Amino acid sequence: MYSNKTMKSALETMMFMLGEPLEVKDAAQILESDKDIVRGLFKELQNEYDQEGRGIRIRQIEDSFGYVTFAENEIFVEKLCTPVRVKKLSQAALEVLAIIAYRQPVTRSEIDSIRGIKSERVIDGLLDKDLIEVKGRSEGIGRPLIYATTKEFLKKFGFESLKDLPEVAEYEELRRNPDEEDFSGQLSIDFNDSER
Amino acid sequence: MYSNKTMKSALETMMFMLGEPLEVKDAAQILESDKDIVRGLFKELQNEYDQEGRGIRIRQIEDSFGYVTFAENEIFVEKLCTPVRVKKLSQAALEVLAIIAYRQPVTRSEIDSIRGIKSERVIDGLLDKDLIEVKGRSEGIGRPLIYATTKEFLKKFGFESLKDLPEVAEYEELRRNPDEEDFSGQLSIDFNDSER
Amino acid sequence: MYKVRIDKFEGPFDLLVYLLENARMDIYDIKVAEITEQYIEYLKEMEEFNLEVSSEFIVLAAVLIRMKSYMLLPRVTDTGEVMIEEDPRAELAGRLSEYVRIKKIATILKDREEANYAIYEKPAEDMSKYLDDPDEILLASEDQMVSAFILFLTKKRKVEEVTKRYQSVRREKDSIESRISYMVKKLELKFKEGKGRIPFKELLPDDADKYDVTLSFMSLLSMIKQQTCDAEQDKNFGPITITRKETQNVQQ
Repeated sequence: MYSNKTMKSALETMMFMLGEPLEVKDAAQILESDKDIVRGLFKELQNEYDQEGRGIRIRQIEDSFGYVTFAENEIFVEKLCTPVRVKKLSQAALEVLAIIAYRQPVTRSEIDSIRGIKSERVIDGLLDKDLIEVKGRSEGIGRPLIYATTKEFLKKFGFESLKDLPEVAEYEELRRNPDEEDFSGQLSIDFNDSER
Repeated sequence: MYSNKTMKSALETMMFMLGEPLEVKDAAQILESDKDIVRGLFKELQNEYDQEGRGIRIRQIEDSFGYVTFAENEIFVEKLCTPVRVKKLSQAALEVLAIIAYRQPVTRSEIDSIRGIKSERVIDGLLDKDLIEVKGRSEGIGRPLIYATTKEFLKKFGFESLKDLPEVAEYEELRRNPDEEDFSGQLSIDFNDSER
Repeated sequence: MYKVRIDKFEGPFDLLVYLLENARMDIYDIKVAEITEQYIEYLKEMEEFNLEVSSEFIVLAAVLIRMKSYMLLPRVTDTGEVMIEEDPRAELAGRLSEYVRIKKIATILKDREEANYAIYEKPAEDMSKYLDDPDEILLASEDQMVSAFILFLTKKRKVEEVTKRYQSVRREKDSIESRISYMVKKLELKFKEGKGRIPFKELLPDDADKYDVTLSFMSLLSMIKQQTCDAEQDKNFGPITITRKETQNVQQ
C-alpha cells in the first residue's frame, strides 16, 4: 500500500510521461488501489493546481486525467514556439457535430434529414479529424453505419463527458416561454415579435 | 510588466510546452524581465516542487530549466509502460505457422521448399513462443526434425482443435494428402549428389 | 424586404430560417405565399451570382409551392362544412424547429472551440528505455493468420506464374514427357547392349545442371510409377541404379 502522498506524486509522474489522459482504472491498477480513491486523488491534485494558479493544469476527460497548459497563458506559448494550429471547424461541420453529439448514435440519413442537405463529405471530414467515429451499424433497413463522438471531441470542446453537453430547449418550448431566456441573439429570430 | 505569480505560471507553461530545457535568457525576453529575476523565479518554482514532493520536478542545466519526472517514481513509469507492448507475429511467422498448421507434421526442408526461402530463424522464433514444437524425427533420409503446432497455438488463435482450421479451396493444395508420396527428401539428395 | 446575404447557406433549411428571421415570421405560423415567393426569388439570385444551387434547394421550393396551392383551396365538405385538418405546415415547422435548435448548439460548440483553442497537451515523453523488457502480449487471431496466409498464397502463385513462363521459354523442349521418352530410349539402348544395371548418372544429358538432374529424377519416378523400370539405392546419398522391371510381363 502506498501513502496518498506517494500516489499523488506517482500520478503526476505518470501523467507527465504519458502525454495523453491517464485512465483512472489503469492508474488504480498500477497503484494497487481502488478506482474511487485514485479518482479522488486526481481531483485533489486538480484543485491544488487551480488554487496555486499553476501554469499547467489537470483536465478530466471521461474517467481519465491529463496535464494541459493554462488557457490564459496562451500568449506565452505563442511567443515561445509556433504551436500546431488545427483549422477551425466550418459551420457545416459544427452543425453535423451538434447533431451527432446530441443524437448519438445516429445514421447519415438522419443527419441529412435534420440538415435538409447531404452531409457525406462533412462526415468524412469529421472522421478524418477523429472527432467522430463509426460505432457500428444500425439494425434498420440496409444496416447503415452509425456515428458517435470521440474522446477527441470532448477534448476539443472542453467537455468532461457527454453529460456536460448543455441542455438546449426545443424551438417550440422557447417560443412558448419567451421571457424565460433570451435566445433572440443566438437565434436571430425575434420570438416576441412573432407572437403578435 | 507581469506579476511574479503570472511569470511563474508562464514559466511552467513554457517549460511544459518546450519539451527541452528553457533558457533563462529566452524566458526573460518573452516575459520582458531581467534574467536575474527570472532565474530567481525558476529557483522558487524548483523549491516549491521539491517541498511539495511533486511527481514532476524542475532540473537546472547550465542556465536553463526544464521539467523532469521524480526519479524515485521510476517504478510507476515502468509499470505504466509494461502492459502497453503488444507483439504481433510477422508475415513470415504467420506463413510458416500456417504451413505447419496445415501440413503437420512437417520438416524444415518441406517448409523451405513451399516458401521458397529458408525458414530456420522463423521456426526458432515460433519454437520460442511455444506456438510450435518438435514432434520427433522423420523416417526419411537424414531423419530431419518434424514440427507440429502446440496447444498454445490453438489457444492463441482461438481454435478448439486442428479440425477448426478453415477449409478454403486455396489451402487444399497445401493440405497434406495422405496418399501422396513424399518425394521431397529424395529430391534433396539428388541435388546434393549432383553437386558433388 | 430582405438583405442579400453574401455567404453561402448550409442548405435549404438554413436559407428558409434566414428568410423567416428577416420577415419576422414564426416558424409555426409561416405565411406560405409570401415566404415561397421570397425563397424562389433568392434561388434565382443565387443562380445569377453563380452560386451552387443543389437539388435540395429545389426540392424545398417544390414543397413550398405545393403547400401554397394546397392552402389556397377551400377545405369544405359536400355539405359546406369546413373540414378540420392538420395544418399542412406542421411537418415543415417541426423540422425547421429541430434545425434551429441544431444551429444554436452549433453556435455553442463554436464558442467552446474558441475557448479551448488556447489549451495545449504535450506529446508523450520518450519511454523507449522502459519498453526494452516488456511483458509480451501476443496478439493473434484466426483472421490474422488466414489473411497472412492468403497474402502468401497469392504472392506464391504470382511468382510461380512468372517462373513457369520464364522456364517454359527456356526449357520448352524439356518437359517431363520428353525427358521420359529420352530416358526410355537411352535405357532400351543400354539394355540391348546387355547391361542389366544402369547408373542413374548415365541417363543424364551431357553437361547436366541442377534442373536437368531434377527433371531426370522426376522422370525416373514417373517411370517407376508407370512400371517402366525399377530403381535401387543402397544407402543415403548413394548412387541410384536402374534395373529392368522384372514383373513387367506378369503385370501386362
